[in-house]
Amino acid sequence: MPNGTPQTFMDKVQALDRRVVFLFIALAVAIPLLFNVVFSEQVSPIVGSIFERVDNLPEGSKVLLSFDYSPSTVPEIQPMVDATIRHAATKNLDIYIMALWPTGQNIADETIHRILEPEFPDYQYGEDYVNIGYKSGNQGLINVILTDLKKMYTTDVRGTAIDSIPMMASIRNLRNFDMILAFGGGFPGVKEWVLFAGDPGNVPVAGGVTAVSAPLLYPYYPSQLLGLMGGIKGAAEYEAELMRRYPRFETATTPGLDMMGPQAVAHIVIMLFIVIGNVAYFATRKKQTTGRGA
Amino acid sequence: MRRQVPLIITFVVGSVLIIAAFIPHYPFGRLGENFSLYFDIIAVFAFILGGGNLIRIHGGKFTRGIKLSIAAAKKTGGFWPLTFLIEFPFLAFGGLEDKRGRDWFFSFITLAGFVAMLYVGLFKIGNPDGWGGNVTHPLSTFQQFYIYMFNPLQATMYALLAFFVASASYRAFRAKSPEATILLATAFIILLGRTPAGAYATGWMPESLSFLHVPNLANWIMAVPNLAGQRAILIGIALGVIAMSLRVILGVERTYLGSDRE
Amino acid sequence: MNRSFVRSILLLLAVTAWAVFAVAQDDTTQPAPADTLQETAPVAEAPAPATNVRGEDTPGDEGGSITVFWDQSADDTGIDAEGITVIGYEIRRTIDADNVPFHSVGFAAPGSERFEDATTSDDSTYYYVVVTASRDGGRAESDVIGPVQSSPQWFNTNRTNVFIIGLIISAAILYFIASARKGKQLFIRRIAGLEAVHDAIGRATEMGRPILYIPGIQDMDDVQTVAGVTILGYVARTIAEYDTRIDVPTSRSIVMSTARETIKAAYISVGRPDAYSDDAVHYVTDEQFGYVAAVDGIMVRDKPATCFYMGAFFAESLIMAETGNSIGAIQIAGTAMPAQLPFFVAACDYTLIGEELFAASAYLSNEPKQLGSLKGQDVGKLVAMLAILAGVGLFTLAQLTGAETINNAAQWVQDQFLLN
Amino acid sequence: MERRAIWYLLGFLVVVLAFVVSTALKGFYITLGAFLTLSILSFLYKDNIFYKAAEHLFVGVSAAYWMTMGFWTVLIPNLIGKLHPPIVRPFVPAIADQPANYFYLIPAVLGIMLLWRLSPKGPWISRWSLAFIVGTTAGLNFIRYMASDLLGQINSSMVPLVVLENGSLDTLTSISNIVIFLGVFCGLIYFFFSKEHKGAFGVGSRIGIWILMITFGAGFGYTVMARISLLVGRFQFLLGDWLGLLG
Repeated sequence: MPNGTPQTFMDKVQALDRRVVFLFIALAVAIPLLFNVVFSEQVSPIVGSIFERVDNLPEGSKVLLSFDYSPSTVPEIQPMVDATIRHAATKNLDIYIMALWPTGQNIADETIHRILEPEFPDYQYGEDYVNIGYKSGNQGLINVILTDLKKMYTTDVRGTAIDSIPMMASIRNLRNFDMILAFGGGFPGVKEWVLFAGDPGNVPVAGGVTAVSAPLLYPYYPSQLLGLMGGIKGAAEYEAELMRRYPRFETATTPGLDMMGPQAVAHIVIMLFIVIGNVAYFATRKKQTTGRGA
Repeated sequence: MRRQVPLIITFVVGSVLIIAAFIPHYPFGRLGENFSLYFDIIAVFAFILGGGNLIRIHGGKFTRGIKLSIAAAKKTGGFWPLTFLIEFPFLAFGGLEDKRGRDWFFSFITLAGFVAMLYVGLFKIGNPDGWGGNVTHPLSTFQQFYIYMFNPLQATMYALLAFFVASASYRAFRAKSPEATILLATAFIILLGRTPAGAYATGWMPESLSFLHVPNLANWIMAVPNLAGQRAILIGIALGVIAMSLRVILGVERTYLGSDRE
Repeated sequence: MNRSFVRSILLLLAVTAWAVFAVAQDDTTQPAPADTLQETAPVAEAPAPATNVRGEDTPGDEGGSITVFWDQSADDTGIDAEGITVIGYEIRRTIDADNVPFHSVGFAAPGSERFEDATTSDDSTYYYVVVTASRDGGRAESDVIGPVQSSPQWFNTNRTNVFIIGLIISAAILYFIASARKGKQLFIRRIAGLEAVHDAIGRATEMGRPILYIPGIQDMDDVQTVAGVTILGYVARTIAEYDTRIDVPTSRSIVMSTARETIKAAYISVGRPDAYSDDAVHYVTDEQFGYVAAVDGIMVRDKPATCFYMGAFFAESLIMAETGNSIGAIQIAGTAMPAQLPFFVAACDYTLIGEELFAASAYLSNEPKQLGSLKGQDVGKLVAMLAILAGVGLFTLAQLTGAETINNAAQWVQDQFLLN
Repeated sequence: MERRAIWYLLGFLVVVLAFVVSTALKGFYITLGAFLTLSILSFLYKDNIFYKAAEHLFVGVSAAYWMTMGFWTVLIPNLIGKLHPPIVRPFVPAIADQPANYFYLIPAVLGIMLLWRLSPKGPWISRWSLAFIVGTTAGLNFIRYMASDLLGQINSSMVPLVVLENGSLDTLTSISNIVIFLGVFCGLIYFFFSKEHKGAFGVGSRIGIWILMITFGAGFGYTVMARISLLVGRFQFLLGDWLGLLG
C-alpha cells in the first residue's frame, strides 16, 4: 500500500485485530451453550448399526456394558454411555455392568445413581440390572470369563453372592450375552473385547471410544466390530436417534448434542473468517496492482 | 581431556546401545531399557539444578524488589511502613509497565506456590494412608492442590488454542501462492466435513457422485494424500535422526559438549 | 495389508499378553491354582486332538521362552451350529512328565497353531501337552512332547533386515563424511529457514531487542532436543558476534545444563567468554502448559524481535507461535512432530520440516564433514525410494498378471521391511 | 498517578468483592477455579496483572508438582529402593524385601556428577553425565527410528497401483494407491539436500511440497474440533458449574 493513502475498509479487514476473531469464537461457543442450540444430527451407519442392534433385541435380552475408562475421558465417553444405557433400559433389556479399569467401577455406580435409579424406577437391581464391578487381568480376564464368568466373579460390587442374584442364574460365560458394549479406547478397551471375546466367542461387540482412538478401530468395522461411536460426534448421533425414536427422551440431558452446537457454530465462524480474509486479500491486491499500473 | 573423555563416553555408550539392539543375550538384551531408566533417575537429580535456578531467579527478584519498594516508600517521607501499605499495589504489582523491580510480588507468588506444593507433596500432607500412601491419593492435600489450582490453569491454557487456531487460520489461510492455496483448500474441506453444513452443502449430489460428498471427500483426504505426506515426513525424519545420531556418536557434532578452553 | 499377517500379529499379541497374565497369576514351578477349562467340564464328547506338536527354543530372544507349535484339531473349523466347536487350546507343561502333574501356562485362540511360553527357566527342561477344548467342555490331549529347553541367543535374527539396512545407510553416511573431509566439494541446496537465521539475528541486534530461543519441551532423551540444542550452538555464535541478548527458557533441568554449556562454548569460540552469563538460560517448569504460560508472558513483556522454536513440540506450539506473531517477532520454527508442523507452517515465517531440523546443525556449521552426512542421508532416501519402487512395481505386476510367482516375489520384498 | 491509583484500587476491590461473594455463594474451590480460568482467558485481551499472577502461580505449583512426582515415583522406588530396599519400607513396602541391585549406582554417580557443576571445582565433570545422556539418546533413537519409522513406512508404502477386484478395476482403491505412491515418492524428493531441485527433479519436488501442504491443511483442519471441545469444557465450567446459567 502506498504511503499516505487512507486505509479502505478492506485494508482494515485484512489487518483485523485478532481480538475480534477471539470475540467471535467466544460468542460462537458461549451463545449455543447458553441458548442450548442443537443441530439435527444424521446418524451415520457406523453408529446406526449399534442403535439398530439394541433396538431390535427382544425384551429381556442380556447386554453387557464394560466401563473401561477413567475420569479424564469421562467428558467424551460418558454421553455415549448415558444414551446407550437409557436405550437399553427403555427396551427392557437386562443390563450387566462390569469394568476392566479400576476407575470404571465407580463411574458405573455413579451412572446407575444418575440415570437408572431416577429415570427407570421400575428397574430392579439384581433382576433388571447388576454391577459386578472391576476385576484385574485386562484381556486375561476376558479370556477367562469367555468360558466361565463365575470363576472370576463370586460377588457383585455390593458384596452379594453371584449365585443369589436372580439375573445371574442364566449367565455362565460371555457367550450367554446377546451383545457386549465396551466403552473406552485405551488399553484394555474395545480392541481387547473384539479380539478376546467378539472373535473367539462369536458375541457381537460394539464400542464407544474417544475421537482420537476411533481411527485405530475403524479397520475392525463391520466384520469384527458391530459399530463404533467416536467421541462427542458419535454420542450426539446416538442421542439424536434416541430422541427421534423415543419421545420420552425429548427432555433428557444430551451432553453430546450440547457439545456439537458450539462445535458447528465455531467451525462455521472459522470458515467465514477464512472467506472474509481471502475476499479482503484479493480486493486489496487488485487495488494495489491497478494502482501500480496507473 | 575436558572434552576428550565426554566424547569417548558418548561414542562408547552410543555404539554399544546400537550393537546391543541386535544381541538379545544377557546383559545386552535389556541395556537400552535400563539406560532409559537411568536417564529418568538422572533427570530427578537434575531437578535440584532446575529448582535451584527457579528459587534463585525468583528469590533474587523478590528480595531485590522488596528492598527497592521499601526504599521508594522511605523516600516519600513520613512513616514509611504506612506509605508502603498504601502504595502496595504499585510497589508490588507495578511491574507490568514499570521495570524497576516493582513486580516482586509475582515472584513471591511463584515461590509460595512452589514451596507449598513441594511441602504438601514431599511430606504427603493430608494423605489418608500416611507415608505409605500413594502421593496422588484423591484426598491428599497434594492432589487437592492439583485438582483445584493446577487443573483449571492447565485446562484454560490448553483451551486458549481454540482462539489461536481461529486467529491463525484467519491470517495464514490466504490464497497468496499455489502452496498456500492448497493448504487453505484442504483445511477448508476438512473443516466443512466436520460440520452439518458439509453434509447439507453436497447432499443434493446423486449417489454416483457420492465420492464428492464433503464428509467422504474429507475422509479420503485424511486417509490418502494426508497419509502419503505423513509417510514422506516420517521416512525423512528417520533418516535425519539416523544421521544426527551418527554425527553425535562419532563426535562430528559436538557443540553441546561445551568448549575445551574456559 | 495381508489379513493372515494381521491375524498372526494379533494372535502373537494375545498370547504374549496371556503369558504375562499367567506369570502374574502363578508361580512357574507350582501347579496353577485355577485350571480355567478343566473344572467347567462335564462329560462331553471330546474334540479331535491337536497333532504334530513340536516345541523349540524361541529364536532371537534373551532366553526364558519356548515356542510350542501344533497342527490344528480336525474339529477346529470355526463356530459350528451343531457338532463340536473348538474354543481354543490350552498349553500345559511340567518339568517331569512322569512324576509332576502338568499345569496350565496359557491359552491360544481357536485357529492358532503356536504359543510362546515366556515363563521358562533356561536351567530346566520342560514337557508340554496341548489340550484342545470344545464349547461343551470336551477336552482332548495331544501327545506329550519334550524335553525342551530355552536358551538366550547372541544375535537376534528377527532384526537381520534392520541390521543390513542400518549398515548400508551408516556406510553411506560415513563414506560421504570421509570424502568431504578429504576436500571433495558438495552441493547442498539452500534451506530458506536457515538462510534467514542471520538476518533474523541481525534484525534483533538493530532493534536492540532480545532473541527468544525455545529448544522444545522435551528432555535430552528426545533426539529432537539434541538437534535443538546443537542448532542453538550455531545461533549462539552469531549472537555472540553481534552481541545480542538471548533468552532461553527451558522446560527441563538437563536441557538447561546442556544449553548453558553450548552457549558458553559459542561465546568462547568467538573470543568473548566474558560476555557470557548463565542467566541467559533459565529453568521454568516441567509442565507443558505452565511453561507455555511463562513463555507467553516473556514474549509480551520483553518483546523479542526474533523467536526460534527448535525441538519437540506438542499442543503448545500454536500458543507460542500465535503470541510471537502478535508481538511482531520474526519466527523460525523446526520440529519433527508431524502433528505440530501444520501450526508452525501457518503461524511462523519459516519452518524446518522434519528432516530439515536434523540437517540444520550440519547446514549451519558449514563444515565439510557435517555436510557430507547430509549427502549420506540422501543415499538413505534413495534406498527407500528404490525399495518402494520395487515393491510397488512387483505388486502392480502381480495384480495385472495374476501370477503367483510375482506375487510371492513382491511379498518377499515387502517382508524384508517387516518389523519383528 | 493519583487518578490511576484510584481506578486501580477500585478495580482491585471489585475483584476481591466478587471473589468473596462467589465464595459465599459457591464455595472457595469453585471460585478459585473460576478466577484462575478467567485470569488466563484475560490474556487474550492483553497482558495484565491477573494473568501475570496466574502464570506465576502456575509455574511455581507445576514445577513443584513434577519434582514431587519425580521424587516419589522415580527416586524412591527406582533408585533408593533398588540400592537399599529396606530403607523404603515405610513408603513402598512391596519392594522392601527385594534384593539390592548395585547397577543403580551408575545413575546415582552420573546424577551426582551432573550436580557437580554447582561446585566451584571442576564443573566440567558434569559434562560426563551429559555425554552419557546424549550417547544414550543417539544410540537408542538410531535403532528406534530405523526400525519403526524407516522400515515400517517403507513396508506399508508397497501397494499395487492397479487393483483388480474379480477381474474388474477397483477405481477408487487404484487411484488412492497411485496418490499414496506419488505422494511418498515426491515428498521424499522434496527432502533431497544434495541435488538441485531443477528439471524433472524440480517437478517432483514441487509435487512433494503440494502433498506436504495437503498434509498440513488436513492436520490443521482435523485438530480444530478437539481444540473447540477444550473451550466448550471451560465455558461449561464457567457458565454452568460456576454461574449456574446452563440448564
